[in-house]
Amino acid sequence: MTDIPAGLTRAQLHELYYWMRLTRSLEERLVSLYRQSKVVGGVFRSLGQEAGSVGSAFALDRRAGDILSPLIRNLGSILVQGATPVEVLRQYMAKATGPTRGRELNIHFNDLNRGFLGQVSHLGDMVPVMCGVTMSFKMRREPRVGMVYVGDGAMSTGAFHEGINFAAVQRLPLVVICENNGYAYSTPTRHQTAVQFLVEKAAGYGVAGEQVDGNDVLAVYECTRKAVDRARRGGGVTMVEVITFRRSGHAQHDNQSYVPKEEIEAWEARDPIDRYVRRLSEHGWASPTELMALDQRVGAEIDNALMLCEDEPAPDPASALLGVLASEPAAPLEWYRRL
Amino acid sequence: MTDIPAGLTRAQLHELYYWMRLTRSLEERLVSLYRQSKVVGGVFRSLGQEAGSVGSAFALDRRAGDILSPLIRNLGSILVQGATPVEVLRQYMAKATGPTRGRELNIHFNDLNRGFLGQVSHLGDMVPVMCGVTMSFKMRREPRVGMVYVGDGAMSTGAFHEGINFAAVQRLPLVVICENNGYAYSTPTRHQTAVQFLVEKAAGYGVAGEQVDGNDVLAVYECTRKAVDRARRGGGVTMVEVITFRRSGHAQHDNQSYVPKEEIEAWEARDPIDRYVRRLSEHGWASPTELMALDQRVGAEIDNALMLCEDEPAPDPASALLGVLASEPAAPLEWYRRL
Amino acid sequence: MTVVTYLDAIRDGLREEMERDDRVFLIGEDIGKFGGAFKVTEGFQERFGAERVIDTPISETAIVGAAAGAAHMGLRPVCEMQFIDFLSCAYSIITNYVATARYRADLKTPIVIRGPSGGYVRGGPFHSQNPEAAYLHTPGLKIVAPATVRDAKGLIKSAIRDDDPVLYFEHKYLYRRLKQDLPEGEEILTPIGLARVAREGKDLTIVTYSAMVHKALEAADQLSDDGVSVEVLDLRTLLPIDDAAIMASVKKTNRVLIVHEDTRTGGLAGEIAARINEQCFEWLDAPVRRVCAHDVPLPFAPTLEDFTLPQTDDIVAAARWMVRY
Amino acid sequence: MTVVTYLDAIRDGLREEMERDDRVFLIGEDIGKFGGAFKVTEGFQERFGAERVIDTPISETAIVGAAAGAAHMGLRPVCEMQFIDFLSCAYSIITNYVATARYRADLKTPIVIRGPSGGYVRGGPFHSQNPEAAYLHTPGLKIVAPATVRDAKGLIKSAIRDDDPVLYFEHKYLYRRLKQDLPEGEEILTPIGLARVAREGKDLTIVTYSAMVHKALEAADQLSDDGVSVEVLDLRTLLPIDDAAIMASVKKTNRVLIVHEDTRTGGLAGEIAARINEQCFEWLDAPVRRVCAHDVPLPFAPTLEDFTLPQTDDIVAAARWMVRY
Ligand SMILES: Cc1ncc(C[n+]2csc(CCOP(=O)(O)OP(=O)(O)O)c2C)c(N)n1
Ligand SMILES: Cc1ncc(C[n+]2csc(CCOP(=O)(O)OP(=O)(O)O)c2C)c(N)n1
Ligand SMILES: [Mg+2]
Ligand SMILES: [Mg+2]
Repeated sequence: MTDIPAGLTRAQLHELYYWMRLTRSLEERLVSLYRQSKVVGGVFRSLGQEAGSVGSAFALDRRAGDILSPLIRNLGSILVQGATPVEVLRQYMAKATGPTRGRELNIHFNDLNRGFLGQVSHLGDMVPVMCGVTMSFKMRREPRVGMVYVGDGAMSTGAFHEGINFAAVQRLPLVVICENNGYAYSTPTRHQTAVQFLVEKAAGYGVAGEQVDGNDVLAVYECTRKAVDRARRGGGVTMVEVITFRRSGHAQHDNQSYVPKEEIEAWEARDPIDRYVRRLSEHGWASPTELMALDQRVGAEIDNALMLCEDEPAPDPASALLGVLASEPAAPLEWYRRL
Repeated sequence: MTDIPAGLTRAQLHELYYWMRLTRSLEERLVSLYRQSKVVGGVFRSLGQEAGSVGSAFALDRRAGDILSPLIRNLGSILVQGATPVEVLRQYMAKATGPTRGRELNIHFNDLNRGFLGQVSHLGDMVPVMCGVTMSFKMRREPRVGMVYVGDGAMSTGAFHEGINFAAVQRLPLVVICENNGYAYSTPTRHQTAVQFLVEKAAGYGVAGEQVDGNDVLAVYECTRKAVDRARRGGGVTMVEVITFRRSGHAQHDNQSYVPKEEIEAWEARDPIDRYVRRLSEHGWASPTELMALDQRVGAEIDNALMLCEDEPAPDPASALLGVLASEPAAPLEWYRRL
Repeated sequence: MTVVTYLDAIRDGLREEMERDDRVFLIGEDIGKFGGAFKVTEGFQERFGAERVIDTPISETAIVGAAAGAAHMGLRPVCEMQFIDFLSCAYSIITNYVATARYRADLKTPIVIRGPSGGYVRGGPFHSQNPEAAYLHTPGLKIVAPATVRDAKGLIKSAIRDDDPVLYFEHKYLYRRLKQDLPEGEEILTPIGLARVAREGKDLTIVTYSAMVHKALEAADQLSDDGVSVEVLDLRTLLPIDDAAIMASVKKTNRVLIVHEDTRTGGLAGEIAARINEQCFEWLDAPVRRVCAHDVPLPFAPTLEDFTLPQTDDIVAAARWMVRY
Repeated sequence: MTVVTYLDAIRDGLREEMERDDRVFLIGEDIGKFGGAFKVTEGFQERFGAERVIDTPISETAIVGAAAGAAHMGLRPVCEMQFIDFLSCAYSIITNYVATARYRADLKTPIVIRGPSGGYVRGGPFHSQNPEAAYLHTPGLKIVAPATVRDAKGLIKSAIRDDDPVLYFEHKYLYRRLKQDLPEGEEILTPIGLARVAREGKDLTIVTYSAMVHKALEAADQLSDDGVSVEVLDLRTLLPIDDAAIMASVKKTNRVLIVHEDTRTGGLAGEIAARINEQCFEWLDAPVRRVCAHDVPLPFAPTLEDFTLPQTDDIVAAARWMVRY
């Protein structure tokens, strides 16, 4: 049995496996709920990208109060930060009991205490917002780090540019995870930017840049961990390019006919979970029984979560009026509903 | 008499001098009109930056139909493109006869036939707009080039980012002149970006980058000319960083107390016109009499322009209603004016 | 005659104009090979080439700015917003640059910006917006919002031919649900600036537009059963507002209900109510009232969305109140 | 008592709140060493340090987004727009992120965004804007616009203490022209949401705000000479609108003129007119009318600007028409 890299313990290696497996299985369950039309709206997969989400989030220190802001494909990241399967199921099924009480979709929810700040749909906006979050760390001399995810597509937005430039000038403790998964909806990365690799953009902002194999969870962890430590030390912003591939479509409705079959197959062969399992076994870091136990735990947790919430009620219609302003209990009920 | 660089003729060398002198003298005249409060609004100087504007614009081919979009300090650029002193005076004095009939300020005016497209105040917006202008060149297979000016400050805007990235992906025939004049209003460049030089941003967009001494008009011409030729050849976007200094304040009202005296003095010693005069004389490219003749021509042209327009009327008030929409002759006169 | 959907009509209108006028081109995200998120431009890139059907990075400001620049040079760009909710990312360049270009600088800027708007589709707060109110306030823009298959085609064609910048808000709920027979080969051009009487009536006028026209017509049917005769005015163009058509109907029915899907405060209905009050004060037998969405961001859950947005029953109840007044 | 200008009052309000509450910080362009384009924050960076008076790159979206993130963490940011015209560059993040944060995600976002708005200063189309109408339509925001020195101070202090995002639109024409004695040491807190009767009257109510309050008062003086008694209501808060105060005055005078500097179509006056019509229809002896700027981008030349913007004589003429009606 060879040494474990990146200063991780055996337990932590198992944890990484657990988070990736939980991410994939939970998404698979969401797809079947979607097919039974129990999900409201679409389902967005991170199939093949689980290592990028899990490995990067795992590099944060939750006890220190680090905070991340995910994108649609970072379910794994918020799970690592403490979001629970039942919360995710409730969001997708728009339950009254969900973290946003049915007001927002999928993983658009947050808990700053656990350390995740859900995004809005408008791509790029979370980069400036995470500037503010990390600015508060800096002002209060707290050794906390922020992390924000952007895709190859989101990096084309003005909001991304203004945010990362501001963070660079202020030397904020922010790690920017750039997920290069080959496509933005149907748009290949070469139509999104004239550079070959997203990491080439780092120098233009005067920030550190790293690139990593996004389908190797240990490599992602190790690389991101360096960036997190740099940020915590006051070393400022790092842009981490995670090279991976979006193996499922943009969302379940999208058969991604625009993606060459071979490309998908080539990346199937590099599946991050399969690779990690092989590595764990080869090095004797996890036994088949240990892995099976983890798989069972994942399955059980999802079953229980679904059992808990599947029949929960939809939000009370009139609750739609609550909480627009802090200073007013509710928005006025329209006159025509009072007739 | 030594060889003339950059394949220029003696006449062209004199032209370059003429444009720089015209720019400076016209601005000086504007300042005195401002002091007599004959100018409406502020006066923005390009003192010490004339070489950047004139040298870069001179690299365009007006016969080919090249078009540039200036910023507030690029009076020299639009003069080279054919804007006339009387138009500029009329704009600053808000005359009915001005190119915008008193609707817009200073050099916010345009003539696409002569090849300049005036900007709006919102920094960055002209980069996307010039993408469209140059896209039309490309679609029509016209060998025309576009040029857009941005300052060290304007490069922080989302509009700049979206525009140059789009131009890079489309390989548009666009030259982006980045004027690094040390300040954006009171903000030094180091508070605007974490890179030392603006040209470092070029690689992040996958475009060519050049840097040039902005107070050497021949160097600016030569460097920009390369970029223009590249664009015309289909070689795509070039970012040209012009290193210069804003020696006058942001506008006449600004005494720029925030700028160290020594810095200003150091740059006075590098005045682009003085340097060019020395160079012309040393190499025998222009005789004192020739230069004096050019000075006199400039003075006379400005005197005549001012004589022509100084007493011209202000716009007819009701003309404010005209031309909001193509489909309607005029906006409706408010009812209270009909009482 | 062939049965076409609201979405087909937009597609056909775009295609006809691109065939008619080679200055017309399309620009937006994923509109090329993919044909757009809703497949409005499916097959266009094969048909017209990649230079007339341009895929862009995720950069709404660049899309609109580039369209404006190309329009200055004589081209006729049509921008697609993948969802109209992302139009907000181009708010500054639209209101400051595009809308003012003609006025301040005599620049021709004949661009069209179109995209899917509206709710009732479980899209949540950022895929259901009705953005008209944010642009209503900007001199120099035109805004259209088709309610019918015929106008979906007629307005996109007229918008492309119009010399002013036009925001074309199509309603995604109607895309495939609304079908109509359209005569083949007929050139359909809906005039911009003119409303349409969708139903004649004498007791009450409902002024509305886009998807709400259909709810208003449903309501009118129900009301006719209890003998209330409702006139439904489909604005079609939201800016400039067709005051003449509105006032003509007001003078006929003396009672007005304004209905829109957008939230109440600061919405289009307020402007129309003010104009009616100014121009038809003496003709009003009852206060002008509004049926709009509740003043909240549009929530995601079906129960919440259905509660927040106006429904046919709401229009019926409000109309009954109006005629009883 | 000391004589302070409208601008001093904003500065004093900011300073008092920064002294009172160390969670309050300022962020904007050139506000540090330089003290801002209009010197509102002059001396603040020396006094409070560079971490509480933060100079930013030219990035309005980053300014607002960073403020929102810091506010989520318990801080109280005040953003300065160098000119309010550049607020449009942050339109998307304000309306989509900031305004909805509490509703969709229970996020506390107590930020203030302030800056110089308004015309009559020869600023041209991009340094004279009145942006309130573009935000009026957004549930989750509050908007205030002080007309007096006292409220300039009282509203900035209340805005900073408010738990909702507040847009604070100060009028640059008033900065140094408007002076008033303010008692030293008095804690001035103008309640957000409440209008103010600036002048009592019985024949006609003028509903207005910001710089136009002063033109309305001038008009009221002139009108009193021919025996017309005008009540002037200074809204102070534009969102939420103080319906109670408006309707109380309408029921008293039965005639309403709404005056704002902003252009007419889609402006705030339309919303108010609609509300009066809905809530006070029976009390109206004349149609509610509006005095607003002409529907054009604000031109630069003095002759054009003065023609485009409402003047005191216009209010007088309109008021005479109203009382004669
Ligand atoms: C400003 C903006 N424009 C358009 C969209 C529509 N949209 C949603 S996801 C997406 C593609 C995002 O691609 P990328 O950033 O690479 O993330 P990925 O889906 O690959 O994880 C687009 C265009 C949006 N959400 N925001
Ligand atoms: C989007 C936007 N924000 C703020 C301003 C206000 N403003 C006008 S000029 C200026 C400084 C510009 O600096 P730079 O781009 O370096 O050009 P320079 O004045 O140095 O030539 C600022 C902040 C603006 N015009 N546009
Ligand atoms: Mg991607
Ligand atoms: Mg500069």
